[in-house]
Amino acid sequence: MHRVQLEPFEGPLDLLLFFIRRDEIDVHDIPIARIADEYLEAVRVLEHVDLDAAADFIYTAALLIQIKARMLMPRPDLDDEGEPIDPRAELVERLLEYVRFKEASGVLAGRFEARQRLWTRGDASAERQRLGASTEVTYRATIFDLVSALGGALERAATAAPAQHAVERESFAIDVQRAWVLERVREGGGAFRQLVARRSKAFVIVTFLAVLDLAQRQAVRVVFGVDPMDFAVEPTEPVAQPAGPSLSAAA
Amino acid sequence: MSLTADTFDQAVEALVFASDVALRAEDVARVYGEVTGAEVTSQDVAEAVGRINAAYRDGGRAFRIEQWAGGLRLATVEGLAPFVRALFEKEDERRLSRSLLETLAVIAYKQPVTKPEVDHVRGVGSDYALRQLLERDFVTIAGRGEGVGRPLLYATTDRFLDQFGLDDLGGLPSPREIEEILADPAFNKERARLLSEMTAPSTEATAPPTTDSADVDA
Amino acid sequence: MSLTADTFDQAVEALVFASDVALRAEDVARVYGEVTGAEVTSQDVAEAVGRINAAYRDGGRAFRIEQWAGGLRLATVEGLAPFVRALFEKEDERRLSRSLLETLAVIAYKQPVTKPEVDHVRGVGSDYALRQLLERDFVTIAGRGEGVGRPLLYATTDRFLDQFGLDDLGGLPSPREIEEILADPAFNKERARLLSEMTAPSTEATAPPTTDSADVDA
Repeated sequence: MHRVQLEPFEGPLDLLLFFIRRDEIDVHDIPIARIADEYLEAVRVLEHVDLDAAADFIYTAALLIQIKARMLMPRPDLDDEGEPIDPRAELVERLLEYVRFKEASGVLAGRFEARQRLWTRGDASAERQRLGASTEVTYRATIFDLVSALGGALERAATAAPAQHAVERESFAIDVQRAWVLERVREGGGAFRQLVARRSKAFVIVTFLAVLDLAQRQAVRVVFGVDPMDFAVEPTEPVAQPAGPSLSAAA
Repeated sequence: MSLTADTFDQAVEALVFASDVALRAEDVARVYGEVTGAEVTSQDVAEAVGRINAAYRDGGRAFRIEQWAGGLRLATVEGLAPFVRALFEKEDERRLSRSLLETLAVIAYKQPVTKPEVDHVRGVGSDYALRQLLERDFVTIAGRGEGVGRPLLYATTDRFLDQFGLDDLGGLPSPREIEEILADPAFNKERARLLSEMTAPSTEATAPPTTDSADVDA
Repeated sequence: MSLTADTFDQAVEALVFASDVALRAEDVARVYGEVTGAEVTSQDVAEAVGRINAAYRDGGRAFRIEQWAGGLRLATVEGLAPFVRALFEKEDERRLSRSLLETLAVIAYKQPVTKPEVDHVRGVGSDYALRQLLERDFVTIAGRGEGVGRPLLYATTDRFLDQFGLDDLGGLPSPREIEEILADPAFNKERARLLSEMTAPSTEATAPPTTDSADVDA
């Protein structure tokens, strides 16, 4: 998702609004023919910048051209009361609604800015620690949290356990990989990516879980460096010593 | 510590101080009651907050107890922002892109609202913005609508209120009249510049680089 | 705001107040220097802290700036601990860890479901999470399944619906909506398959051999 380059305009309505304001046009009497041409030209420019994002604008361009055509028709459509329908009416209504929310977003932005100049307690959670309350990393749970958690679980399951590779998966058990990691760490450890280079996805996942497990038991040290996508696995000081009894077999 | 009126104020202060979310006056009263056995009301808490804030003001303290998202929260006073900002440097969290703000505005004023409704008002798909707002906990799923397929409804969160310094949704500013907005000459000069640069780079004089902030004050 | 001695004290107070970590006096002095251009030392900071703490004591404030191993940090005075502790005990109930949420999500969508099935979807053992969910009354035992050994079946409770603001289980986002909410380009076929497998009527427990039941991300 890279909606960066089209940024001067939040969308097709925003672009349309821009023309209207720039030319100080009465929004209730938009010179559709002229605006449609100009709009189309702007969309062509946008297409060069970002074709994907331009798609949103093309729909409105088409709408403008359609309204332009209808305005050229000799006999206008009539409404229920026999009054001629202004082909622009619906668009104008949408535009005005959009203006309201655009304005509101500006006001909200101001409030947000003002609020961001105030800072709340930074280490409030330290009180929790100091008083021996729960230190578990916790989340306030909403349905979104629930769905995100599910997404995470599925991602792990999908990459770790594709059904057709059942045999391969079995060969990478966490306890086996723990031993493998400890072996590598005794040799000096290194960047995780390096350690698992050219290995299968299943191997990488299970090894990663093994590293997490070992780090939790403080049998290895995980060090984050400059590369946010990687970390180093190193011996704990002084010498890697298996922490739990369950690890003695691996040592 | 003996239970004097002072102790009540201190307890209120300690609770608001220790909490990392806005704390409702009822909760303060309840916790105080549980610990001491004394009966106190939200009103008592509100009065204590008044006394504490007065003491902060008189003593030149760096913070006040604010009332946000229906709860009490300690926050620094405005003038000290430059110092705190310099300490943290990371500004990213404290910025919202225009598309996030626009999407948030539609949800805030129209809630509960479905995604198609938001898309319709904005004229563009809001998936990305919506996802960001959910992730930043400004917006949450609030149930399902009545229509075909019972679409999910979105609404703002307490964190939204907190981060926008609002006590409740009634505090949302009412937008100006349409005509007034349209006539405002301050509207987006910056974007006029950007468009002319895009379409005819050579003709227009180059304005100094500006940020989104022009839009923000509009 | 003019730069008086008061401002310095206020800046020190604001920085210690807003910091996420215990703040070293050198850092406070550096930040203050960066913002104002004034030269201040750790000693100046220490003196400001002394003045602030004296004002706290005289004003009967609920907290002090403490100098601990890591640096300066605001903390409530000892006598008020019972209030703060009582508050935290209440708060914890409203919170769920990631592993609990994951387990809860799988049960919510796949119910009634056996533990091996939950483990299979999550890729890790769920004993601990399941126990916690039972304890918190988000999940209950709904009978026994058909397969070998007639494993226990788990399902969500009314309290779960209540806590997540759902009228009934039909309110849960559908697989298509999840995809929309997560708006995740990495939401690949494999995950879609798992989802549809999950939301299809639950069949036989098809647990793969799991070799390690450590709840890795607990």
